[in-house]
Amino acid sequence: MAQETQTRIRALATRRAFLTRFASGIFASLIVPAVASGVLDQVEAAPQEGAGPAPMPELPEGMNGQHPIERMLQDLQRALQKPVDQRRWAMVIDLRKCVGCYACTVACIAENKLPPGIAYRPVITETRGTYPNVSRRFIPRPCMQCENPPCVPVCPVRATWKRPDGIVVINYDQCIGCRYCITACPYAARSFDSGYFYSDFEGGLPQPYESLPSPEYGENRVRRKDTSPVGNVRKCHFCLHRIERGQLPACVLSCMGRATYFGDLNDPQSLVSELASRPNAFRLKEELGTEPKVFYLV
Amino acid sequence: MEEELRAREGLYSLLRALFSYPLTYEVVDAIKSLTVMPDSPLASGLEQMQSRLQEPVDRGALIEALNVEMTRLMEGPGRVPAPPFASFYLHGGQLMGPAATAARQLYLKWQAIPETGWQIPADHIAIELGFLAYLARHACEATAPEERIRALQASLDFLRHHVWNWLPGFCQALKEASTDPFFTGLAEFTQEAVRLDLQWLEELLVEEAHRS
Amino acid sequence: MNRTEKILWGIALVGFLAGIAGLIQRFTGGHTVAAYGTYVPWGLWVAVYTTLVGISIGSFLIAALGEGARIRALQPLTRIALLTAFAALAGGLLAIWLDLGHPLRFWKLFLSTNPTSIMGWMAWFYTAYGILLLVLIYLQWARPTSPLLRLLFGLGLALAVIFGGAEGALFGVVSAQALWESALVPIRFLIEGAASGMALVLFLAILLGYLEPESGRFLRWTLLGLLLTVAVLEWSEYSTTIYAGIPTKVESLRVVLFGPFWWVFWIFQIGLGLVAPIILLAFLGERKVWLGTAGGLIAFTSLSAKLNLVIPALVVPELEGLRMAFTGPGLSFDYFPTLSEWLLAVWVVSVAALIFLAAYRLLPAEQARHA
Amino acid sequence: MIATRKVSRRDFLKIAGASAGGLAAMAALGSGFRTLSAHEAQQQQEAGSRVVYTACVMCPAECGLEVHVENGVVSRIYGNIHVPYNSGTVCAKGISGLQLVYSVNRIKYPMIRVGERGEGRFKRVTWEEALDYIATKLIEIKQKYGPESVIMDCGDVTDRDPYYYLFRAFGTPHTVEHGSICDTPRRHGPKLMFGGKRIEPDIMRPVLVRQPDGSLKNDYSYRTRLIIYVGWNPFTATRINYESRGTVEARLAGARIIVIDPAFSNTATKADRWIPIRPGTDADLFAAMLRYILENHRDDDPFRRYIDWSFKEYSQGWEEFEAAFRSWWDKKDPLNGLPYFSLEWAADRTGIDAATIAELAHTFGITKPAALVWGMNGIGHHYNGYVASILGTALNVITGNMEVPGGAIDTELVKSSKGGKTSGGDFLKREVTRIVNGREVKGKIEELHMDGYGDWPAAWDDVVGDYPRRFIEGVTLRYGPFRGHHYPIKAYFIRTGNPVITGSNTQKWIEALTAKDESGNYKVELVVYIDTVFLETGLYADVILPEASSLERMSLSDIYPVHPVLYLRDFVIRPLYESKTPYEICWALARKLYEKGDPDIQPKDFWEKYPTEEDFWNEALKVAPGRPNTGEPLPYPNLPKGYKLLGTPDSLEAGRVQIDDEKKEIRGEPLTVQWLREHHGVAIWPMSWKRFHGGGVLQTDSKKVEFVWDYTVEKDGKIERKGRYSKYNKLIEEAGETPPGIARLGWQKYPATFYWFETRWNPYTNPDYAKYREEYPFQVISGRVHHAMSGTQMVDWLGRLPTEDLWAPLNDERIVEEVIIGENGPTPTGRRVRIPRGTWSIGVIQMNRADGERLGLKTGDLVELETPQGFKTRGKVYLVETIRPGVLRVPLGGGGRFSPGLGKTYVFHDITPNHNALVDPENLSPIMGQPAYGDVIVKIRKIG
Repeated sequence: MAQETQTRIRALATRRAFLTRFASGIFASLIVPAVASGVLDQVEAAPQEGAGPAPMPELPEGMNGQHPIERMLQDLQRALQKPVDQRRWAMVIDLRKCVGCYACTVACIAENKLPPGIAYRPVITETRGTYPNVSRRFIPRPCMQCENPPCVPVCPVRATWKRPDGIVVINYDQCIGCRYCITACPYAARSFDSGYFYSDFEGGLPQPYESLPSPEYGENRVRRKDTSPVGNVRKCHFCLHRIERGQLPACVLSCMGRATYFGDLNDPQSLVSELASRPNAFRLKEELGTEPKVFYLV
Repeated sequence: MEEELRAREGLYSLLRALFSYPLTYEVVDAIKSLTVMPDSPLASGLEQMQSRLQEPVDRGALIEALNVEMTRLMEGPGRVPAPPFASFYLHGGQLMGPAATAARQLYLKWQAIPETGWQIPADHIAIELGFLAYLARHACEATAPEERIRALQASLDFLRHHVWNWLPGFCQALKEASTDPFFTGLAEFTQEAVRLDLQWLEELLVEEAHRS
Repeated sequence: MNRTEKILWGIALVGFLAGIAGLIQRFTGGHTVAAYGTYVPWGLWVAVYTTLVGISIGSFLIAALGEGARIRALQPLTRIALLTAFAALAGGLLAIWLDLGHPLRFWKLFLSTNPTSIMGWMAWFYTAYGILLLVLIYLQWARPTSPLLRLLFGLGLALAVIFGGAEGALFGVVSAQALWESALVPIRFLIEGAASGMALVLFLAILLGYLEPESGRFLRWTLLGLLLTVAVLEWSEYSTTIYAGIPTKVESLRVVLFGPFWWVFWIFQIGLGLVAPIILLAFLGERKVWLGTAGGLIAFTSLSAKLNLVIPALVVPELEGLRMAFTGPGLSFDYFPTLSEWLLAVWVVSVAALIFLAAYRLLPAEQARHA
Repeated sequence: MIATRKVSRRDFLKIAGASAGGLAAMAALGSGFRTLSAHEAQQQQEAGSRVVYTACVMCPAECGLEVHVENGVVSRIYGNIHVPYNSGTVCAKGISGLQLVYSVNRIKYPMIRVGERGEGRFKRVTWEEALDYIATKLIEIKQKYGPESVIMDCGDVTDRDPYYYLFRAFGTPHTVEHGSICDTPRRHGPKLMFGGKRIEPDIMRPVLVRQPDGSLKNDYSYRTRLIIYVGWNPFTATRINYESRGTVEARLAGARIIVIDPAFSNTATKADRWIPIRPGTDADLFAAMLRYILENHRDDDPFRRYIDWSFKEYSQGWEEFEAAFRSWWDKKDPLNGLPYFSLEWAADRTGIDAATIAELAHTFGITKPAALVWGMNGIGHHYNGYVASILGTALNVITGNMEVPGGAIDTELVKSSKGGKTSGGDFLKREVTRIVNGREVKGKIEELHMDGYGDWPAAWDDVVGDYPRRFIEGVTLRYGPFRGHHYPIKAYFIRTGNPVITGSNTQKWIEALTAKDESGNYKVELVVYIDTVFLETGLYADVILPEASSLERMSLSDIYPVHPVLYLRDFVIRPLYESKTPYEICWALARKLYEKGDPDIQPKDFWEKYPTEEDFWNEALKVAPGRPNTGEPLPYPNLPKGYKLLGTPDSLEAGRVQIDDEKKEIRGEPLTVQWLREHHGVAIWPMSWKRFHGGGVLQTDSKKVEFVWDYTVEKDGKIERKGRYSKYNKLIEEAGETPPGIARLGWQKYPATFYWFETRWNPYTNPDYAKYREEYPFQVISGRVHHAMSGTQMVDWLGRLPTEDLWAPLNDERIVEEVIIGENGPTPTGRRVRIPRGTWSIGVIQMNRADGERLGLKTGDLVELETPQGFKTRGKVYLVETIRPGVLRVPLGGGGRFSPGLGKTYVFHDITPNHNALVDPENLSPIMGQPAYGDVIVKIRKIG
């Protein structure tokens, strides 16, 4: 009997591995509705949130590697196989494709459960010329995740730092809310959470979607008055909680013009490496020496 | 047959109670009152438990001591030697993992909710065993044979695909972590009881499938 | 308690009580009661803090120069200067403490100081300076003859100069804000602080009626010198900036000079804070009443210079177009303090005044001249 | 039977060695579980986290969504990557759906009016009471006036089938949707010539294509070389989701993009060229292009070989069309004295110089594949948009761009079918009797239709813009068996629509809804408003019913992909408050009507036939995809060509089909809701091109592209009238009466081929209006604010974004008392909310900077616009370089919003412009009655 048990467990382990290949990622939770019918077979298949790279999500058949989302997901998988200090996350935004729809702005707000007054990724509209010779560009502005982030050294309490993979993060429990880093950022990419709620403008009662925990930094905080992140500085973190699970940042997924790309700059085969090295790539305020890891294509 | 079904319900109710903190006089008395044949696979475990309960100490002190040991083993604070949660064994040491979610979904599918609500993760050993008791009761009370089979089949699936994947690991951990005969006995008793039931259900349902 | 003192107590108490409303709002409404936010992260409270710290340094300089550098003309003012320095420091720290997003986490400044952050350093400077002030106050009153005094005053003088400059460096190193990023900012902070603190001590000494003519003369010319230096610094800063024409910096200056709050610059900072006192000091400074007026003007308008440094830099968008990109509370480049912010500022200043007045009551400021 | 038989295996007790009684007694210790009711269990289930594939309805683009639910709350909305239409993308508005679902301004309960219409005073009632009220009234109206006195208007969004089904069963032919107040003129060309509706560029990628080796692969290649968008702004009015990514990708792959629009739209930002045309002159431009192409085409010169004559293989009547077109060339325009359709003539009218027009025509003629695409804000909104859409369709056809890879596709013809019997079309065929002029007449229900047999026989989408007149005057049928029959309109059901703001002139609608008869009763006796959000029309309703939001209901989406794609709208969460799904509402009302003895509502048609919601939608899926197996590459090479395909993609692929040679049908396994759920919510059948050849997907009488619309053919020795207009012309000839719309043009009946008439309220092209040129110097056009269409402006996130110089944070500071939709309609809560200056986007009037400076205006100034008829509206001007001088652009439905259900948008209704306040209510375009929103001229006055 004992031996039989062992065999069974082993068999299940294999089966588990097999099933997990099909699960997870962005589309992972797909299987959850099925749990109700198939029940515990899926238990094993469900992804382990936050526990290392998740396998490739399920994608439509016949993509032939041509769908940029598919390619980026593969890039992400490869990067997640490496130790964290060998990854260098970067974003490329093709301004020729940005149609000015603000999907990224709102997708980010919804993903990170941002309160009124905070947008990690606003889209700047820049209009030039006089009638009839006019031009207009839309410039989404996430955090640049600078190689030399000016916001980091000024923090008096070491609440913000650059991770080995290049993402500048904030420890909400450490941040005292002095806002020095906001003044230090040349891109205005940091926001102060003053403590507003949608309910302040919408009927006075907490809105259901703002009572949900924010997935930021995998901490699942429920935002409440007077507790972090209220009173903290907040910023775009490339949806760190998503990329660590093998998912693309919210803005990349939603983008209507497919103008935003994400991946590992250290991987010469990645889509972002390819795009960022194009001659038409530039970065904002290069003269400041901040070395942003957000590249724009024109 | 009816008898057996009722016995299963009793068995799982007992097991549930044994893993529900704190232990009560009621459950202690229940263990004391239980008898099995000497050659039963359950005998060794039961004997150990009973031996501990027979110790000539004050009733209150005994139960106090058992609860202290149970706290150390399974309740905390901090890291405990034998975490009583399926996720811990199935999902690389984490708690509240996917198993908890899926277990919860399963209970709800059977329109069952733990009396403790969802405060305690749904993959706690006591809750899973309690659910088996719940299904056993369902099987007992079912008037339609198909319904009875459905409940038994669900018990079997739950045991085979889930509980049995982690329970031996847990019992092992419990056994290794304690010197108290009550808990080493409990570990043995539980593992054997569940194994027996799994075996019994398999045989029963295979036969049933064969017949129909 | 003389009449002047009673009036001062009255004003401070009224300010304190009125300001409590602001304090209550700050604690019930958090930061939603304030107009600062994401694009303009620092506002009135930060300006009040820098002003009060500047005043503290300035007043401390009187004591330190008098006792440490043995400038006899200043020695009669040592005690009042120390009390002023302490009260202003307390007020300044209170202002910045209430400005923090999480005031209760202030201890992290000490337990996890970031060595690369000037603000991290400042926390230690303040502590050292605050302790020094307390020790000096103790010694000054309890052991006025202690030989330690001179040593500590000397040390304090060095500390005050470094620390006054560092306060300015807090802004001067921020390359993202064109208006701040300048080598002149630390020096301006030091000089402006010296002027405002000395002026306040001068004003208080005259008001409380024990200014000695010798001290008055000394301070008159010192202040005049400092003000002229400020004028030169501001002129060189503004003229070179406008000539060089770095867009964001010029834009900030445009806001200062001709923006919606042009009057803060022209009337308060330049008119009442610089030109009027220079005239008074240069031509009418022999009479106590004008000397005191000049001191009062410099001290009380010192906030305008700080407001004109802190806010105009921030109201210029880092990236043009952000103004319209997304809107919401805190996402505005227009800043004007809310009533709550004003009330809290009044409360903080009143607390500083009350500390001063209480100390002044408990510890006699008159002292024997050195032999 | 385990319960009874004796078991032969070792029994449990024996192997356990325990005594039965002993163990059984342990049951007293309990399982620690309690049993929930099914309902409770369901609720608990939903409290978990999961992902549901569904379809959006924040706008009619209806993208496929992947919605995340946490603890029973919708937490995030992403695009469904399995739906090729949006391929995983989702717009700001789609994501904001979650704020709409949880909006405090949702209608939460059924309500019945207590004050006068328009006052907005209601009381909460139970569903029972509300349905009772409606059913009683409906039966009374039916008995008194006939069921044709009832209009069921399904408004602006989809999922209309249950309503159509119920009301058609009830017996009214008036089941309508928003089409005719949207853009019917622009659909007219494709409808006449293809039987389709909407020409779009072939830039939906990926498309699933059959490979030479027989496999199916997703194709990502963009073959388009040129797209000309005329008054079409897909980036903002994202009706066609894939045109956002498709346009920019095609451009990077080498396509030229030209945008012709008076305003520099978001789409224009990505164009190689922006041509700011004078509003209302698109037909003039197209005519000049066609003339240029016809005059300059040379078969033997590769640089001027514009026409691809192969179009003649699948078309008929080109010669007649061309002759009619050419017949205008020698005529002189009375306004400028130039020959019609010449370059100079067009230059004078359009404000585009002749060389540019010539270049445009040449470029379009020579560049292949190309697509000429026009949109709702331009051609759809002008009195003569029909002419433009016919010319545009002809241009696409003769240049050989229809149905070629990278060319133009009429998406209406190739998308999957859905609905089938669930639309209730069968009910319309029932025979009824009416007394007309004292004579008993028999006919079909559909022949009682107020448009088809009344004033607008060619209006295949019903004339909602003309309803206010009908509400007051009633309906007189002019054609068909019931000619002479007069009936009033007594009940108006409006569901997810807001005609008070979007259905022609606002004031006119209000008058019609509040008009009373001599005895002081409302002329329209019953107005029922069914929606999730509380919009202006709701203020005039007698009964308000809360409909489930798009995330709380089920139905199907198939919006304009270039090949058959169908996806499921599924339940994401349970309907909040007391709202019900359309199916639930209709079935409940049907039961009520049945209980009250309505003879037309029978259980066998309703709950007995479709007992669950899923049954109903499974019925609707039976006709999918319903398109022929045609084109190159053939979608299913192993199945007979030209036969109609039915069934799931996998069954067709695997050949699990029945082939019916008689009906020419291939029937695979029928598509079901369950199948869709198991396949990421979407069914995708393969793409092919050249689907016009040999009949293919064309739905004209001749199964060819038709350039003539009233012609005769001889069949079996009998002469038959064919062509889309012939049906109407027959009615006209039989009755001897011309419909008023075309009588206004001086026509007797519908022309058989190319026709031309001028737009109205345009002083630059119509001599009758030239006199207004000086006094009313501005033409007003509308713009679609994608973020904030009529029904979604209360959404916080969308109010914080600007759009296209039409929707900008120009609000002043206000402290307002909050109003929310409570049990008794809009209710002040007593809370005061501060809205700081510049933090909330409002509708503004886009104006050229030079115009503004000339008038001494600056951005933010409040102005009043006034038309020659005295219609007025006011708003803030926004001075920009991005619009043609002399043109003002105002968001449609973006201002003057007086329903408190719009939250912060409502607050600023006094400083935002309502475009429809300016629209001439009589200016309904002549053929289909579309309100001519784009033909408005004004003078401007500063008021603050």
